[in-house]
Amino acid sequence: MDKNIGIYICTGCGIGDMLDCDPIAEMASDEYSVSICKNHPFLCGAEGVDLIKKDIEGEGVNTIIIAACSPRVNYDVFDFGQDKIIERVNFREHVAWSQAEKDENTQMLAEDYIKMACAKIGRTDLPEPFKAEEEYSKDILVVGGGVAGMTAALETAKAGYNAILVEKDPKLGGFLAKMKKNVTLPYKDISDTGAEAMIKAVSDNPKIKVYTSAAVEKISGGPGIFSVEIKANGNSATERAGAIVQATGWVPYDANKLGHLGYGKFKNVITNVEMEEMAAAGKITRPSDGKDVKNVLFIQCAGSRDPEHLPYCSSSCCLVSMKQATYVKEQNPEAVNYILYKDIRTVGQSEDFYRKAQMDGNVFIRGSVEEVGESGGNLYVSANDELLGEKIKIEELDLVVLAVGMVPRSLPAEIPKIKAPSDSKEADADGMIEVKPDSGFFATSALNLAYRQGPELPTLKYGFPDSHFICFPYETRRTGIYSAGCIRRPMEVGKAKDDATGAAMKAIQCIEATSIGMAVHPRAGDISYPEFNMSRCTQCKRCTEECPFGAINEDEKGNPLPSPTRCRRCGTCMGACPERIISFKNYSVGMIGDMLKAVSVPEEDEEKPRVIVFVCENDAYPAVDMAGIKKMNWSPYVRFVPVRCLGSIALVWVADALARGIDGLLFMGCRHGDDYQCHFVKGSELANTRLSKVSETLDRLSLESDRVKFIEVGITDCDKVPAIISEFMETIESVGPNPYKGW
Amino acid sequence: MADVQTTNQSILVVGGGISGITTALEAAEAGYDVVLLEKNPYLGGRVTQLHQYFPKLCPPSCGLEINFKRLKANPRIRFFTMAEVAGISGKEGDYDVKVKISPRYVNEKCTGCGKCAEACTAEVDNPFNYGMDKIKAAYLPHGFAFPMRYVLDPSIVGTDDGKKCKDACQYDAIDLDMKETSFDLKAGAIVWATGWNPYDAAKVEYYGFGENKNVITNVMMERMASMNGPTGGKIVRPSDGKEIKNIAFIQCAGSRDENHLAYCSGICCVASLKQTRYIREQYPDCEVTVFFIDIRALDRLEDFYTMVKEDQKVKFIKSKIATITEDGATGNLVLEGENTNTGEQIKATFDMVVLATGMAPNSIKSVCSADVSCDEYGFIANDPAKAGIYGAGCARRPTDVASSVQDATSSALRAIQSIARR
Amino acid sequence: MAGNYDPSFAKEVFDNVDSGEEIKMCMQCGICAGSCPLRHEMDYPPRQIFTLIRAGRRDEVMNSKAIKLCTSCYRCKVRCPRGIPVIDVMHGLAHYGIKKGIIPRKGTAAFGGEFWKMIYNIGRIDEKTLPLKYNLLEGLVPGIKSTIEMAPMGIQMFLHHRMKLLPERKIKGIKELRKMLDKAKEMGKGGAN
Amino acid sequence: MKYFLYGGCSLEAGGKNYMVSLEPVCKALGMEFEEIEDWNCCGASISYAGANELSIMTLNARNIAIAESTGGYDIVAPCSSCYIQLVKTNHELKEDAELRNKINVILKEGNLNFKGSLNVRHLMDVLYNDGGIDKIKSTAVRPLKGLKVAGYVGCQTVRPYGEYDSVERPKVHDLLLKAIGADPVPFPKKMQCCGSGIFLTELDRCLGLVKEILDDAIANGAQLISTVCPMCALNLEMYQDKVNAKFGTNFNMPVVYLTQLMAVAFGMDLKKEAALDYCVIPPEGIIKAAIGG
Repeated sequence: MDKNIGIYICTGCGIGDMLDCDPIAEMASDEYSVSICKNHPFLCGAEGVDLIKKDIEGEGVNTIIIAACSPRVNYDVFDFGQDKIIERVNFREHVAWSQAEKDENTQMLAEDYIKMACAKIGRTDLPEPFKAEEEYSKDILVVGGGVAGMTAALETAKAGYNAILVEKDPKLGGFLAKMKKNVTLPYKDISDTGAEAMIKAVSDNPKIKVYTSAAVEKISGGPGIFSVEIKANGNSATERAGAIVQATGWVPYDANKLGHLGYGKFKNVITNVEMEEMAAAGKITRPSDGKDVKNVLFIQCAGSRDPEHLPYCSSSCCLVSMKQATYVKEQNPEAVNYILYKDIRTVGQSEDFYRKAQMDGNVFIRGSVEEVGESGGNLYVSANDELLGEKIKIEELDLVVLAVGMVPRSLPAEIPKIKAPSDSKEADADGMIEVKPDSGFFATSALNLAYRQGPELPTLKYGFPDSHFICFPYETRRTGIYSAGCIRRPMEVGKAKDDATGAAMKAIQCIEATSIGMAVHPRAGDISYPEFNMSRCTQCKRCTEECPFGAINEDEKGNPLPSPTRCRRCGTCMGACPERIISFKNYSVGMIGDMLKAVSVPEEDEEKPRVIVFVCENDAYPAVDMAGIKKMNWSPYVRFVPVRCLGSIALVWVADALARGIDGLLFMGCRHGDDYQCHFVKGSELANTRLSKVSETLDRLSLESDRVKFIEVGITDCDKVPAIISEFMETIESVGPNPYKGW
Repeated sequence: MADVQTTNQSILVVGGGISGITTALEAAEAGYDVVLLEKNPYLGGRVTQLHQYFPKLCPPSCGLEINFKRLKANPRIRFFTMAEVAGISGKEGDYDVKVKISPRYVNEKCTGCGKCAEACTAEVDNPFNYGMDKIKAAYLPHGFAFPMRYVLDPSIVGTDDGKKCKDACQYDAIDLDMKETSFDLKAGAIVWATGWNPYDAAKVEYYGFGENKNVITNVMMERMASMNGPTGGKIVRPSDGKEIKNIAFIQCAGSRDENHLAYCSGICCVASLKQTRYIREQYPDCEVTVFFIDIRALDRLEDFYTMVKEDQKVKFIKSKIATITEDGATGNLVLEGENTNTGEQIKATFDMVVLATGMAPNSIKSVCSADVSCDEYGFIANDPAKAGIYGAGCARRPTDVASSVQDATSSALRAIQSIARR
Repeated sequence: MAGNYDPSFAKEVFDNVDSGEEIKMCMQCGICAGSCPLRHEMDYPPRQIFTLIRAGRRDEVMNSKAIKLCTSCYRCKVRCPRGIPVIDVMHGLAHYGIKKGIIPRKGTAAFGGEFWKMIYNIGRIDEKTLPLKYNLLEGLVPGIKSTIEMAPMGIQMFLHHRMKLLPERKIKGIKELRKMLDKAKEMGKGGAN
Repeated sequence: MKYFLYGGCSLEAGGKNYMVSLEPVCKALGMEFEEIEDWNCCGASISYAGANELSIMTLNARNIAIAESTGGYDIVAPCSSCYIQLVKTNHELKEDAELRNKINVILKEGNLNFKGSLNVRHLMDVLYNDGGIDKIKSTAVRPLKGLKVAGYVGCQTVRPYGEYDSVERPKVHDLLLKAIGADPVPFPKKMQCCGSGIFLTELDRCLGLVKEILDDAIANGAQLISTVCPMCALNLEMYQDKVNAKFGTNFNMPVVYLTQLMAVAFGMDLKKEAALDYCVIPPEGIIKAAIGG
């Protein structure tokens, strides 16, 4: 598009008191041939906006630089339509409110920001949404036909979309169908599971296609264009889907590992799952002799909350045992149930069910098991009764039920190994290394994705493919694939249903966004996407390795095969590529490079150092804004450059900037490590890794490594921002001016 | 306000906290029109007042920033602050809703420049900090407030201060004649995401909240730990600003108690565990004691509990404390109760006590004449037989942020289904 | 040595002790003991009494000091988060213990017994003769000794018009009242015996 | 306003000064009392040693049923021990139909029936809510200016339902004291139990409770203690000698009924109506100083 640039400077909110606008206009006209440069005392007011609109209509302005407040505000006021390029220059928070005085340095700062904006728009094109060649599918593939999977399919259908349900067993229903009763809101009593009705609703629903005795053999493609190969009852089928819900559920923790609790040793020691199945089948009896049960003891946290077994809490076992105690009492009102627990965890309204279980006369004992044994054909349990403060023994037990926890079905029995990288220190004798849970190669076969980064969803610590984010529980590392129910996190039936409904929502949303070329969370609505100039590709594979979302496959030769519908637009690939072949229409290595070149670098004797601060636009940028709002001051020698994610920074920027005489570069990114906050998973970590390798470049240029620094800045660290800058400026002062100035 | 064009294809989301925002965004990003109402002058709700989330100890504003960005980018959502529902009638697919807007006394011309606050001399209790400090009567509710627009406290309207504010504004943004207004809208489905209020700690009278100065609540602790809180993030004793050497947390201060909230509020255990981290980070020598009935750290949150337990300075005692007595001279607090593990009577002195007060829902019943069921506690029951109005987040059950967002996402689909059915 | 759990005592308590079944609801928070004015005097805090009942420790419970020490201040009852009328349970246990002859008729048990007898006999309490009767229960000699110890107080009360000169007379409806009380005894939990 | 008065056994004897003073005070506030005909003892806190719950309830149900059969007024109990027994019975019988049926089977033996038509109220409730602070203020022609009083509420006075005041932090007693010009001192132990019905039989243990209460009153500068319960009055006043003997203390703190102070403030006769001479530890000197007599 032919760019007709207009620059509009707001002099309100104190900007006019700090800057002279005329020289800025002159500079823009001289250096960037911008003919329209106007200022207004209240640009966001109706009159100010009109001024711009008139130029759009009258002068054909289509590329608008607004030098006013932060782009985080007045986003609606300065929206002039999708067909305009809008660049916001933050004169208020980053200049007027955060500079100590109106002087030459402040003026130069403002001028640099205008120059950088001009350079930026010079490299900006209006993005056009991606459109796949194939027709988009709006159907949803649901893997797993238990309560979560059936719910996902039904809710999808209710919203008017088609679902394809794949269940490994011959019959739908999963654990729900094996249950006798359920406990759920309002938690006053046990209730029917509703499994049969649900199975029927699924089977009868014309919008749901069910495959039983089936497995997903292979999934290729991406959101909107998934191709799914299903093997059902020995036959193969191929389906197309737009998004996927993985609801493959859980398996009970292997009670054979709980020999110390008598499992496998005594027939009358059973798991809660076995208890449920027995109850559902009819009568609860002693497995040893089929006799009636009168005294039952439930051992809570059998394996759960135990570092030797499952360190986590399985969430639902307290309620399950209380429910099963109800079965026992219903069968024989004189029966006695003992519940041996660590903590009773009936959160929310489910506390009511705990009350009911108490009312029923079940005996709750807080403590730990010492021994499970047999005497005279009956079981006994010795325990440490915490509240009695004594060792106790409960005899004449007919049944001991182990409340075993939930293990994600896709947890591998043994941690898989892959070939270790050559520089790995953890490799075994065969050069192999254990796969980390957050790798797509960790979990066992459920989706069989034909993805370069592994066939399954990456998982968290214990093998649950859950979100790492508190605010975004449906955040996924594989675009368009959402996990739901107990595969995600141990949860009770009611919550699994809610969770599956939410997953269906996200799947539908992904389909709708993809079909119009929009990104999903966190850059929801973004229509730009990375384009690859393949002719210059060196098959280094960095982009395919580093993409946090597994969006790029590669061919046998190592050429990247991008799947734009899987892409989340973070730009990590762009930062990874040493050949600069990946760029967005409105975000590229060249664009930022030009911005850096636009910064004026005064001569050494002027003693005006120049520092570039790259800031993550989600966290560090608002923190800087906040510091401005609080009227905190910082050096006039720094220039902020917002980036989509620090994962998108290219090392060439460092080299280029230093070569031009920029004295230092500071990178403000999100916290990384186990509790990472980067919304693109690894961006900030990758940036840090890349920067650690920058010393070579610095050495080559004979520059001090102190000139480049990475620092973690959270969104609430606004109070720290000025100090971080001052400290860095002191460092720069101590290492002295960049010797390349003026070259 | 008259330009609110809605149809029975619109989704109304009541409550602009994390749940409401999520519902609105999820529905809008799938292509549906949403109206979002928030009674505060800003969006974000209760989570904006939290210092950090458990278990990651990350700031809520990080996720809110993304959500606000999504909201700014989405023309399908219209939101109103200082807005409350005054009445709901109708049925699924066809609701009539009356919305009441309280006067902000600041119009859309506000640039957030802050000149009014500079001019204003009157101060009011800062609601954002639960009254722990004062704020100018012309104020930005908090640093991250979205929308970034000032508010005038009604107490200065008609006073000199009100006039000073008006005169100080260069943008004609102060409108002292603003009145409460109302408008009607239509909706095909309603998601009630009005969240919760902290249970009034003063009602648990034997803890002397309000009289014993160094007894605070868990929500107040969040403000204290927060950089934009009343103490700039430094946790100190309210009575004398002194540093803390020995602090107690009392769990279930109102929750799991038939005299107060019979249900478990679900989050307070892990919230207190989290707050022990705040304390221990600021005070390497501070002793912390957590008095509890059961520690309820579900699923992977157990890891967080395990981590806190490893801290030798944090003690856990199974006891519901019976009495707090203030020592008038020192402001120290004497706690009495039974250590139920040992049977010993506890009499221990602390310099500060945090009450883990629970969540009381903001119920829909008072404003809704349409058919909707609530449980005995006021939480929306989401009765499948009464589709059309759905509770989301803590309006439905007391729960943490991740579960609220999960629930809010499912509510978005339920609302969409209500529209799809019509 | 591990003590054995025995549910039979709990059942006995549920079936025979007034408010006894309410202890099922206890979640062992301990606020009852923390609230009790005589907490330092009790051998077992109330919630521990409940634990002992659940464990089947009949002797420990029925012989405990705790169940005889209630001052009836109701603080445990108003505070119990599970709505257990702790005071009523403690009273019920004491009553049951006395009825079963486990708790000797000494001290409070004896005093209360005399108190009730007087109500049954005349329908009211005569403050002047009640302590006398109670003291005499301990035997003639210690009884007289206790009475003499109490005498200065009695004299003071008398001098300040706070003692009725004449003995309290039976209420008019005493016959009907007795019939009612007989019936109540029979219909009460665990029956008359 | 007319009420049933249930004075109970103590108000005829040990708590006589309560009865003597409350009658003229209530009359001055426009209240009229009718005694429940042929009432019986409430059972107090201690009967459990001799009888089961149902029997004790029967005692109270009989009194309420008699009142119901003779009039439709609220039952006022000045004695906290009587109050709690009556209010508990009334409440539980109203709530629990099964229990009500049971009781009515029992009451039938005396041709009585419990309907649940009346309210049971403590005298303090009636003074505060029906008499009213304003009326009391205006009647208090001889305010007890500056008299530092520890307003002892005692435990049973407001429990178990807290129908007119908080069960933990009651205020009504202090408000009434203020209304008659007195200066209620802060008194954290105002709710601590005095030992009540087991005082006599657990003397050694209960003397400690009384000592704590007296200590607290003195530490807060009280000149005398005001009570609304004959059991509290008895335990706090009559056992000071024994406390002194046991703990080597020197307590000589007058204990009066609130209604005695009110009678004084209402300008009534210090002996005949305020019954100050009924007190064993004489309060006259302190009270006279306050009213300037």
